[in-house]
Amino acid sequence: MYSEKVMDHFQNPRNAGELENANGVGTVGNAKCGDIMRIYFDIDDDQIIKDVRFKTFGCGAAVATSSMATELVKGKTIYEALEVTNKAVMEALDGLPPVKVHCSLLAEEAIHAALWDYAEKKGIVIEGLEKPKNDIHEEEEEEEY
Amino acid sequence: MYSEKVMDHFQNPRNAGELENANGVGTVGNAKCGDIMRIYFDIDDDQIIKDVRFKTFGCGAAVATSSMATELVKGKTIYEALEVTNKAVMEALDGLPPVKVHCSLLAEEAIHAALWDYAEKKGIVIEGLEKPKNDIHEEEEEEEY
Amino acid sequence: MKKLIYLDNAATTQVSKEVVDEMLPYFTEEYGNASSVYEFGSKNKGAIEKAREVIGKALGSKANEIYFTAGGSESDNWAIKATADAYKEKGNHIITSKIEHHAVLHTCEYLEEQGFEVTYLDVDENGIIKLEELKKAIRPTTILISIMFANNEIGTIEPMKEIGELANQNNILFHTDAVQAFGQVPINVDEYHIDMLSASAHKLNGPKGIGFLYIRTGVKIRSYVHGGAQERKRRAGTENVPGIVGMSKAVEIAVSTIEERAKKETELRDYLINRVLKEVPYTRLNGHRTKRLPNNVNFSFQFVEGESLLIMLDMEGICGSSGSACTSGSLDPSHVLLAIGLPHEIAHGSLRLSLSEQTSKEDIDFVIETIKKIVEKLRNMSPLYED
Amino acid sequence: MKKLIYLDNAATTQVSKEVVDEMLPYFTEEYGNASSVYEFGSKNKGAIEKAREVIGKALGSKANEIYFTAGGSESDNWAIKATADAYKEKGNHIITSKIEHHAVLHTCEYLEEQGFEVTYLDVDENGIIKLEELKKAIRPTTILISIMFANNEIGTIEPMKEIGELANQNNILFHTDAVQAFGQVPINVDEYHIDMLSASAHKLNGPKGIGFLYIRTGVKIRSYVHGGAQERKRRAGTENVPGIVGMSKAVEIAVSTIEERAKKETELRDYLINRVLKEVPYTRLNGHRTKRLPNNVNFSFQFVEGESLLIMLDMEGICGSSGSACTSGSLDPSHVLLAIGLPHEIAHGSLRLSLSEQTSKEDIDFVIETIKKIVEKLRNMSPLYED
Ligand SMILES: Cc1ncc(COP(=O)(O)O)c(C=O)c1O
Ligand SMILES: Cc1ncc(COP(=O)(O)O)c(C=O)c1O
Ligand code: FES
Ligand code: FES
Repeated sequence: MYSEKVMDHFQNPRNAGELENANGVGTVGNAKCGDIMRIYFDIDDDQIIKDVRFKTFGCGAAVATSSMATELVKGKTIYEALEVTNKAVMEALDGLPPVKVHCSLLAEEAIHAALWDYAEKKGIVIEGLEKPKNDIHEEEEEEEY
Repeated sequence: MYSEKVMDHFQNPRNAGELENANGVGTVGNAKCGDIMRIYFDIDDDQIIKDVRFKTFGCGAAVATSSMATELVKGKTIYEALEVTNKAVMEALDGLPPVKVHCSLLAEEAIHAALWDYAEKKGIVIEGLEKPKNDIHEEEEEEEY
Repeated sequence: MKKLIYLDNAATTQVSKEVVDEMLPYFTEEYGNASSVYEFGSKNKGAIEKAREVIGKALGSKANEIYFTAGGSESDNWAIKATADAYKEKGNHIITSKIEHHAVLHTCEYLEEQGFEVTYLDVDENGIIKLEELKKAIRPTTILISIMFANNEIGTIEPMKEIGELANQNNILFHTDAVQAFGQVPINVDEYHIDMLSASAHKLNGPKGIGFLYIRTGVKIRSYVHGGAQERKRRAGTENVPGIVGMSKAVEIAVSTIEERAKKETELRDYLINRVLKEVPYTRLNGHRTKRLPNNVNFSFQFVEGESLLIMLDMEGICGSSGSACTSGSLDPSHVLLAIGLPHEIAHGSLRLSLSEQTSKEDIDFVIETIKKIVEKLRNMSPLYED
Repeated sequence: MKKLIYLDNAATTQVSKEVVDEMLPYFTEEYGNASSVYEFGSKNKGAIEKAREVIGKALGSKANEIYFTAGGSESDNWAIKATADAYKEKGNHIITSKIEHHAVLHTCEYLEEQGFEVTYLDVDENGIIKLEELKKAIRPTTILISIMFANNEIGTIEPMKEIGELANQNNILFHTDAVQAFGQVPINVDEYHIDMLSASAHKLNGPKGIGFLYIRTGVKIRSYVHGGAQERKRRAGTENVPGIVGMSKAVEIAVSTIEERAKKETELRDYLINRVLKEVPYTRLNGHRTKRLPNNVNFSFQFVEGESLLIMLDMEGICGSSGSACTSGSLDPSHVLLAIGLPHEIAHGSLRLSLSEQTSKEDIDFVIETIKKIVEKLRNMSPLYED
């Protein structure tokens, strides 16, 4: 059901693990599916994401989007990272099955949460960044029969 | 679904046809299945059934029971003929499927009807013979779901 | 052994070898659960989706409007009961015809018990429903019109286009039991404004126990078999993958050969009809002379009873049926033949012969000669027939 | 290619070769209509009746108490909805459990909408229903108790005898969904006072799309699929003869091998359970330790998510499932695991491995080693797991 790219990132996740010296950490979860994602950023003084790690308790798509999302933000400025949407992550993975779209939202939100944490710690405001929700739960349309 | 004997009597019906010189003719029908049976008797002065014929518009079982019934009464006295029940006919045919039991009743009643006709024509009374019904319709139990 | 001349293809058909070949791997090799995560189930999932596409294409519908069922009866039950349930707020009136298959009729009778009102439309002497009556029957509370595409006993093809347009204009759902028609005559659900369509694989050289219901997107029908999330949550049950694959292949073959088959069968059909009507007196053709399925022939031989006729034909190796397949064994004369106005005793002497692609002219010649002999023999034994 | 280790036999099984061989002639040779008059249909009719006898014998029931359906889901829907309909004068209350298959649960929910009242019994931490609660739940209006014989996810076998006796004493019909148990554990319908029993062929190396409902003589259940007069007028639809014949053969084999299979599978099952519990920390066995199906194993690995686990196992050629087959693809954690008291995130990390006769010790050893590796890998990636 998953694309080859998804399977690749799932099997060989990039940037999995923790960052000891992280200065931005964000954790988000989806209460409905019970999955949780945490992202660690090491952001330098030029506001460039020098290093990134993730930990994910979640489905194949969650792991793959975590992996891809970290790849996409690595080496970027925090403002560029802000632009990395779940759509971008999905596209980079050659798509996800419809029931798995919400998993990619976790990745987007985890990035935001980590950036928020960084901003708080630094006492700065990142333009365009809203306080991330703790629980990502996109309303899915479920037909009832 | 039919026994070999039934099939034999169906394929090679004994005594099928009409009797020109019949002195007892009986016709009965079953309104539900729409089938009709007619029996012709040539009964001699000793009240012995010298000859017998039948005509049947009906299913395989109806044809076979007609044939077997005529065989069973041929050469018998009218009182012996009166004893030929549908059970006897069925047994002689090695049985009938449950839905086909009513067909054998047609044969029994056709015999009775022909005897009644004979008795009327002769102005006699045959002890134990009741006026046959025109429409043989045994109530079958039909389960409803 | 006698040659078998199988002329009961309206009841069920031989599964074609290509179909069996397609099915086989799915029994012993590709048996994994189609709704699973593992790779080993994905070939099954793919096969199911391909089948949906093949069938959708055959009907001019989208693939995801095809829902697999266990056959025509389930499809009919589902379409009618679950629509009634879903639309009961809108109304409680259903229109159908007197000549529907029992899968429709008994379902409607069941709904009557549950408080629904059902109009059973009359048909003319050829078995065609009366459009004027249909028009008059429509009420503000009518939620469903269910009229079969072609009748299983007498082969008459109903005016689908007109019915569909009427339904459409009045905003009423239109279901058709196309169990007999699908694969025999071209069907386009949009052309006929069909909202739901029932079909069964074993009528077109596919396996028994598998069928489908086409449900137009937007129709709010409920589930009928509740349970697992298969068929987009609309029909529960582990997918019958071999059955689905077999049906798909059967549909593929049927669609690609539909014209030549129809041509061949129509010719033979008409040859059989013409000769029997000419050569056997007191004989009547049931059903419309031309608006009929290419493979359907239905005669009534006066003074002759159906079962006897069938058994005698069987003794010559000819398989036919009297009344519909499922009611043989029942004593009642066919409701279809009564609906077209036949008296009981004539309805009783009916014979349905349904041809297949395999039927040859030699077969038909033999059938005609045999019918002539048997009908004469039975008539000579019949108290109704005085020559 | 990697060796395939198929451990999803609770979802569906490989059709055995003997079963396919029995079925084959009925596709292309003996295809005549079983409900017909002609001789050519009679072999089919005979095959169907023989199947009914084989299955009746397996259950200690009469042959004519077996009714063929399209599978377990239909059987469950039929048993519950049509009993409710037939006995609604007597009462409107149904008792079932929280761990039933969705074919039972969603059907009960449907009936709730229609005005019936349903009690969903709790189960203990092993998934066994609480008999005291059952006793208390019984009302004068209770018409049906439907409790599964064995659970499809965690394999727990319910106290059938006690439930049956309670039902019997209180004059309440007892239906059991034995889709998982039939063919795996001996069942006698009289011993357990079972009035209705659902089963599905594809769970015991038979074909998909065929099953049966046992209905005790005297039970006034109505039809569910209305239509033709098949199955003594109780279930319409052209008989799926190949399916029926295949199921019959599968049952025959299952019954004759039931003991040795149970012995072999139980041993392997326990070996798998014991080693994994010992060698993988933070692991829990779901379901009763001994009152469980011989082939069912269900673990929860804390800090690990089920789908990821499944995919990684799949990459090693191991087919398992997480939650029930039909709900994979759904996001909700299994209702069964929640009912036995697991918190959401642990329910999420569950793995069901269901063995077959073919499973070898080597397979299991490989599975254990693979699980150890994968669970560690996933835990290292998990934000919930801090070593
Ligand atoms: C306990 C139980 N009941 C019912 C079913 C449904 O059976 P089927 O998928 O054959 O309809 C299953 C399996 O899916 C099951 O495990
Ligand atoms: C017109 C029609 N509808 C429904 C059915 C029922 O189909 P099935 O027997 O496959 O359930 C049949 C055939 O039996 C039919 O001819
Ligand atoms: S299902 Fe929850 S993250 Fe994918
Ligand atoms: S069915 Fe009427 S006589 Fe046999």
